[in-house]
Amino acid sequence: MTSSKNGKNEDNGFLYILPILILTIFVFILPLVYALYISFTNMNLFHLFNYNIVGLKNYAIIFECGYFWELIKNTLIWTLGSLVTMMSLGFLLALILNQRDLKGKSIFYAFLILPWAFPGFISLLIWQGLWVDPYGMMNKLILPMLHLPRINSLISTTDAWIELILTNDWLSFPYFMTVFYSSLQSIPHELYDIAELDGAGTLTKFFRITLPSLKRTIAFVFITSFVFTWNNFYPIFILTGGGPGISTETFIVYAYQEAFDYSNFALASAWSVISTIFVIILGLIVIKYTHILDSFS
Amino acid sequence: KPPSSVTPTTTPTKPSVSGPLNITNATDLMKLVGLNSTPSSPVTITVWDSYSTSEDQAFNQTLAQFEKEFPWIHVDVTYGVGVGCSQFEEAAKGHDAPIVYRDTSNSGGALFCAGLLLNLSEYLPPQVFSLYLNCSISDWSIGKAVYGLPDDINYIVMFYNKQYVPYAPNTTCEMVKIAEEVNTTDHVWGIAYGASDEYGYRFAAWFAGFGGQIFTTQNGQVVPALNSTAMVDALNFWYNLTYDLHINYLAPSTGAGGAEGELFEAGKAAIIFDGPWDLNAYLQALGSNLGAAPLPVVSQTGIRAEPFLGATGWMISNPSVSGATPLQIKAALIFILFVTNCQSDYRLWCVAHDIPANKIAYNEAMAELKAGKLTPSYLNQIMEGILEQAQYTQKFPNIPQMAYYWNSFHTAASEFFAQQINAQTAAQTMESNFINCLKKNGLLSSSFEILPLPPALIDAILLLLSVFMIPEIKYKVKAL
Amino acid sequence: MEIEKRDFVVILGPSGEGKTTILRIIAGLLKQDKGHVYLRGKLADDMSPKDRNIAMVPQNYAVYPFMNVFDNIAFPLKIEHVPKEEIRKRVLEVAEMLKIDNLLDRKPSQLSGGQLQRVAIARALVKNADIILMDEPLSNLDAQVRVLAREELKELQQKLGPTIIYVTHDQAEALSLATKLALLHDGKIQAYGDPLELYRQPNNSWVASFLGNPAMNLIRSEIVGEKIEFNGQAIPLPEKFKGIIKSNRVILGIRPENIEISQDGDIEGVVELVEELGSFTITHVRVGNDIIKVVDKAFIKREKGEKVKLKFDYSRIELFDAESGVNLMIKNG
Amino acid sequence: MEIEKRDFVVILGPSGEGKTTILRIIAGLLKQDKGHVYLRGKLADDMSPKDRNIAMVPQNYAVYPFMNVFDNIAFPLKIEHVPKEEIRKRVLEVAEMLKIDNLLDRKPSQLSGGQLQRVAIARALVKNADIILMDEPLSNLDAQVRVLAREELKELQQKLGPTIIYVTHDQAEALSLATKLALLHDGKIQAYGDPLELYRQPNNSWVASFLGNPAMNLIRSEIVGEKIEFNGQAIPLPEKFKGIIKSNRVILGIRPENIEISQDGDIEGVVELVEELGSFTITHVRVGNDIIKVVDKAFIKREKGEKVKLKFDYSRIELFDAESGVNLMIKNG
Amino acid sequence: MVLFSVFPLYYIIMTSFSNAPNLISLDVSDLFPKHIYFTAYRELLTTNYYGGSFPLWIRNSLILASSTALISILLAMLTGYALSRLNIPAKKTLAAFIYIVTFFPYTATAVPLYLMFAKFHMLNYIGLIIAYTPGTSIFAAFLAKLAIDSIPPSYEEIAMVDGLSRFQVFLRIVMRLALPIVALTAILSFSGAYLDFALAYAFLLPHISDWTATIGLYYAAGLLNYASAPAYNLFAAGSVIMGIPLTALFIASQRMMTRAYSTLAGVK
Ligand SMILES: Nc1ncnc2c1ncn2[C@@H]1O[C@H](COP(=O)(O)OP(=O)(O)OP(=O)(O)O)[C@@H](O)[C@H]1O
Ligand SMILES: Nc1ncnc2c1ncn2[C@@H]1O[C@H](COP(=O)(O)OP(=O)(O)OP(=O)(O)O)[C@@H](O)[C@H]1O
Ligand SMILES: [Mg+2]
Ligand SMILES: [Mg+2]
Repeated sequence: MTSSKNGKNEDNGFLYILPILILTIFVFILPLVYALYISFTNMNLFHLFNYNIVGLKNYAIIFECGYFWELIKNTLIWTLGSLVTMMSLGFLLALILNQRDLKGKSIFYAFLILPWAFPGFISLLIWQGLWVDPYGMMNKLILPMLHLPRINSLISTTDAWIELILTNDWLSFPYFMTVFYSSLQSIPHELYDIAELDGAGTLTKFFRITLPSLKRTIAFVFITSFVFTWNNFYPIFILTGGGPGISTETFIVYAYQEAFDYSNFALASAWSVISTIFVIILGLIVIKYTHILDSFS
Repeated sequence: KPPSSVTPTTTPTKPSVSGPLNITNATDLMKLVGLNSTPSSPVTITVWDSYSTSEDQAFNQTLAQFEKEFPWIHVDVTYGVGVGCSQFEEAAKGHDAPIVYRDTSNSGGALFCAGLLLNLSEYLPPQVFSLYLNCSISDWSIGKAVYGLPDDINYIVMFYNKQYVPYAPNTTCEMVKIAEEVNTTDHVWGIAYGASDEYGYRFAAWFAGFGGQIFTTQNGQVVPALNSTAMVDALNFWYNLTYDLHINYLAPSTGAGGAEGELFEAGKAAIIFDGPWDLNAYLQALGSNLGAAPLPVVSQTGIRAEPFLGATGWMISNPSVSGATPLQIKAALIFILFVTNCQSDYRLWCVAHDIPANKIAYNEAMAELKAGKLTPSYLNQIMEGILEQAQYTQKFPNIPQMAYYWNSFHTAASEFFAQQINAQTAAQTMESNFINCLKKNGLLSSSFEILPLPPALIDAILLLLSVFMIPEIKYKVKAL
Repeated sequence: MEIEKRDFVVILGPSGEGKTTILRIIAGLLKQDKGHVYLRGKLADDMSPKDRNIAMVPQNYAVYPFMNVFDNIAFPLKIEHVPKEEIRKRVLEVAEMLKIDNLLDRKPSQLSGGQLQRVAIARALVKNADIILMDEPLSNLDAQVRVLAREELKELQQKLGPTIIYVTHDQAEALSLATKLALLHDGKIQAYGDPLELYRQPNNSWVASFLGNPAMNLIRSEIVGEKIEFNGQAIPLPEKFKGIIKSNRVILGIRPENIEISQDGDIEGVVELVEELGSFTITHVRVGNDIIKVVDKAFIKREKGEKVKLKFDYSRIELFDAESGVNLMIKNG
Repeated sequence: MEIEKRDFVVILGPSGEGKTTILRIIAGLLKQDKGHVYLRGKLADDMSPKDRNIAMVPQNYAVYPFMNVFDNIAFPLKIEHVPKEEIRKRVLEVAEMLKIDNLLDRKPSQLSGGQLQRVAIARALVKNADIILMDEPLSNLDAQVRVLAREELKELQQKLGPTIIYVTHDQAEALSLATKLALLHDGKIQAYGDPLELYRQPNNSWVASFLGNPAMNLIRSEIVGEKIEFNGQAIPLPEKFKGIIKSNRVILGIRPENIEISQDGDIEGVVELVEELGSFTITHVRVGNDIIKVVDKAFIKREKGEKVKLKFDYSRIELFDAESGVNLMIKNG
Repeated sequence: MVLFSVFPLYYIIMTSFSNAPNLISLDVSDLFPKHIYFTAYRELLTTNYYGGSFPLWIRNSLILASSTALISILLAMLTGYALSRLNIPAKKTLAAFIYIVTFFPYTATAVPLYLMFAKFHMLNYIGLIIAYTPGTSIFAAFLAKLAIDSIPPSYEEIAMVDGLSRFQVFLRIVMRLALPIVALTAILSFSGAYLDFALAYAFLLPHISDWTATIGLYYAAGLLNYASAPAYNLFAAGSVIMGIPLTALFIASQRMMTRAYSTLAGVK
């Protein structure tokens, strides 16, 4: 901080940041520009080399096909539903782990981060099996044990969402738990002492101290995870395939399908571009609203 | 749609062969592709192999033999290529496609129409194609063009557990009766068919059984024909079995690796529909209790449920995407002829129970079956059942339009089986989805017009791209 | 340890001795292992912190970084659901008193250490609690600012009159603020009482060595007849000790400011080091194996190695038991 | 500002005045805007830090937490690729000298502040650099420990004789350590010279107000004839100023220890606050609108409100220009 | 909750010790198998797949993932260091820019990326590493920036006075002091590269001996080709083997990880 303000370092800081800039341009920007270009053409399997510029036709198709708003809705359900639940879950666990008198903390923690440490591709298949109605252990064992109704994603959209979001929660909660646990530990306990003296109860302390203290953490993980979840399609792909109908299909799943099932690269690019614009807009709103990048000035 | 975009760099010189074709030895094979002597310098061909692990065992024996007989051809094999053509397309776009590629006729058809494959009938005498089962060659032809040499044929059949099913049902009525019986007496599922999970491959058989067909021709244009009573009936038939009679388990995942197969293997379902590729898994689980038979006749219509007959096969990329020299093309031709010859095909049958597409190999297999030579002996009856199905199959529509069938079907069917729409709506939705897809992809005349794009924007993008050196775009920049 | 109302009790002790711990026990944030806490005459062991009506200024101020100054000060009132109007009034009042009423909109990150400290104090005052605990509130400040802040604090306490329990490890602070001083060491309160009395007549040698800067000179000596002998030197045993002393081996304590370097001194030594601190000079004089420090207001240049004579102010001599360290005067008198 | 070899230069100034910045410029970690740095007689402006052969003890010690004490001390030598054997020898030597040879295997987290400081000093010494920069090395220590450490440091410098440039904002430290004192304020060196001289005769009013604890009393006054008048009081103009003074408006400066409360004083005031600090007492006396502080060694209990008379030691009075703050004696004499 | 997190993993392990290629078990009693078979492990570890083998692929993956981790660490820390300590024109804009760039979805960039890398003949390990690193690095750079902010600059300065250049200081001191972030970056980028399938498959397909463990496992277990029933027990065994180094890494750096994010909450 100090030295940067003095501003008279002998080294040029730009040199340090150059590698990442070059890589970023190479791996993100150029492909995206290319994708943007493709989205204005009719490149597909049949026009792999001889494609033409077709203007905004692909975008017109997207808006006219009628799926657009349905997919937006689904993507938001998927993203927000996953995020809210897994952040809450992670937070809750972090709070539990953060209790000063908890014994065997590190063992608990080790068990709890396992889902994160294990290859996700197999976990998803296992979850697919666990959800099979009525044979999978979720439906056979666990839900009945908790006196909850069974879940069948084949016959109910709600069930499908529950299945998807719960599975995604399982995959991601260790990450949030770690982040929140990490941040919780850095809150000085004096803040709580004072509040306790002033007569604050557990809830007051949580809402007035813990939450505001973690505001920046929450904002940071929220935005990165928001983007990640928005762009993450493997769980949907493997668990429901977007069904029933297209009721759990998201933007990205659809774009993926367009690109890899139909080989319509132009249309897929258009979908991706729209999706990207969406996340960037939402992202910018969050960034502006939470001032998350302020500490980088 | 003719392959307009890419034209072969060399005009093929098709050698004419008179008299009976003999391709059993190396010199004959070389003559067949117009080589009179062993080329002086060795040549390498790249091969993308999409066999499964067990099939690869047979393939590698064939490969070893090939390299012995053609020491001047080095084969650079890429294992583990998935079927479905996306990988190949990307490589082709990067002018990095393999010279030889193996995939389903479905994918092959699309690639051929896109101009990425050679028309083999321009390179090989017609006699060559008669070496293969007619059904398999027609699966690999569009019009007069043959775009690949098949190495197996496949379709689904009915597998059943003899413990519960006394005889193979010949009609749907019998099937339902047996299933009800199984349900009440043995308390296991009569049938496990996850109609909502599938993308229409297996359903096509029932659709045909109810009298439907996927495409019709209108004004010379191929158009979908899913919105028909046949579709409504077929959907309702399975709905009835599932939700009214409760004899079908609507499995969320299909095949031996899915819930369907799991139930069948565990003896909790009596009948399933699956292809011979999963045979090993079922044999392992059920042994002599396993039975196989053709799909039944649909009692309502008296028509047999006819599954798609598909064939996988070997194709050769257009040199413009693989960069192959004429000599490499010749070597590639020799290679695909070799790996689909009777010996190689028979080997696949022996090792992986692939149904041969090569006539001689097929006949050999049939003869073996008739003589009951397979071990264990119950396998004879099973294979017989499987092969019998071959008579009752429908040609796979390997036209480009077909690519858009699967998701259109799936979306509507899954909604239907989730009881969210009725059969009529499902059939309508399927069709309209299908038509929309075709329109979006330019395979049906559509209302989408080219919308203008601000020229400044294009200029800006192109300028950016030209900096980053994709030559074809550079070329476009000049053209503008 | 009893604390009178309106007292300004300072707890002084080296780092890590449990000063913060004591405050937290008083506040009810920690349960003590043994002993009891009485507040306003009532046993408070089982009272929850919020029922104790205590305010606290913790070591690092614990000003909530995510609230502005106003909200920070208003926080205790908000928790008590005091009406908005009243909160506003009381916060403004306190803020004016502490001269931070122009900072109310700022975030803590925009405040200096001194301002932060005032916010923390304002937050403690606004509750109108009659007991305020302060944990090294000035330790993060500059030496210069610290002195000013110390004075302000003193005035404030005199004006408002709460009981303050104040933790520090800075002596000057302790002596200047305390009306009662508690010295903490080895987990025990070594001394408790009027600060100047403790300074003048430390009740044991640890207190003597701890209190005062420079600290009291402590010299192992022996009582031989009517003399105190150390390092081959001898001084007469002051009158007040006569008849009291039972043991032979004692520790002689004398404050550096009670020694003079003067020709008519009776102890000989050699100057070892001279520290000139402006308003006074500390001269380290070697006497045998002991170093005796002398504080001198005068500016007399002395060189290292110079031979000098020391004159003790006998009336200010303290004697401690060589084993237990207890002040012999207090023990026996 | 010139620094002699073997000098112990202390730079004193309030927080945020650029003390650390100066050290960093000397070390070559920052480029100065203007002015030049000469090291050992040579212009060093373009030398990189490692070529300057300087050692440094930064503000927070910067002892690497991930190395043990030995590795920390050995670090500068390892960078210079000194042979292992030699490293071992030199580290042990320095560690013994600083009495931390028994800590060599410990991690910094297991050390106390005082020990950490020694490690940081050892690391600076091991390089055998003849210039050592120290940035408030004692500021994190307990008051008690600080005094001890200060003394050790002084002895060490006398023994080894490097040139030390030492930054602090603690006056007592500055006065006790420095052979040369530099006072920093407003981005300028306000004074540079012998610490006691600066103390006795500050060259401007800022220096006067900064140096000394409690600081010099500064009173706006007027010269009327042969008298200095302030707040309705008047004292005779000391002999030494006669003939020098041109301006009327001056600031009168007198150190608290040069005032006595005594019956025969000629200035009348009212006691406002009494701070008893053990070895001395600070009495704040209100004289008109000014508060005059008096330091007293004696223990005379005084009450707030008591009327007292002050007696100035006229020989110790300094006068500063009311506008520029410059010491009139120095300016003109 | 612990049960919830461990149960599916128990399932995987049980599947890997089964000799049937099934994934779902139909009865609760299946959860406690009567026999434990090592067939899947034996097959996976001993089979030679025409020039590739699972141990070889694991080795490839470890090399790939470790290199990715190393470079990601370097990049992340360099960037974080620059953002924190050095003077860069338009720093905030630049930071926001590289941050937003990571929002781009894989579907948008996959095909162009492949084509570009094909163009530059970089469909190999180097290309993969280049493609993997920026995402994690950018994310980690932001945490690194905050972490470095909270490290007093005197640690670096003293080392510079002692004779290190700024870059050496960065390598030897800053990286060491920001160890939690280094560990976190290592873990995130390591597991990202180690578990990736899509990009690795596109880049490394041609030569079986170059494959990574994921490609190999998909192939060996028959998941690449729907013309055969997948051997889930093999797949499970493979993922257990793959999971071991990863889990070890996670548990070993547990303490680091729980510290890595603390700077985010840190009082500014
Ligand atoms: N009498 C005691 N009984 C039990 N634990 C004690 C006692 N004294 C000190 N401790 C322990 O010592 C540690 C340090 O105590 P504490 O923080 O109160 O010291 P402190 O005097 O406030 O130090 P500092 O001056 O550095 O703030 C605490 O962990 C505390 O548990
Ligand atoms: N003369 C000056 N020229 C340029 N910048 C200055 C000057 N003096 C101070 N500064 C700036 O003031 C800030 C504080 O300076 P520095 O850290 O050196 O203060 P300090 O005296 O060491 O304070 P502390 O006592 O708190 O350590 C730095 O950011 C520095 O850039
Ligand atoms: Mg404390
Ligand atoms: Mg400083």
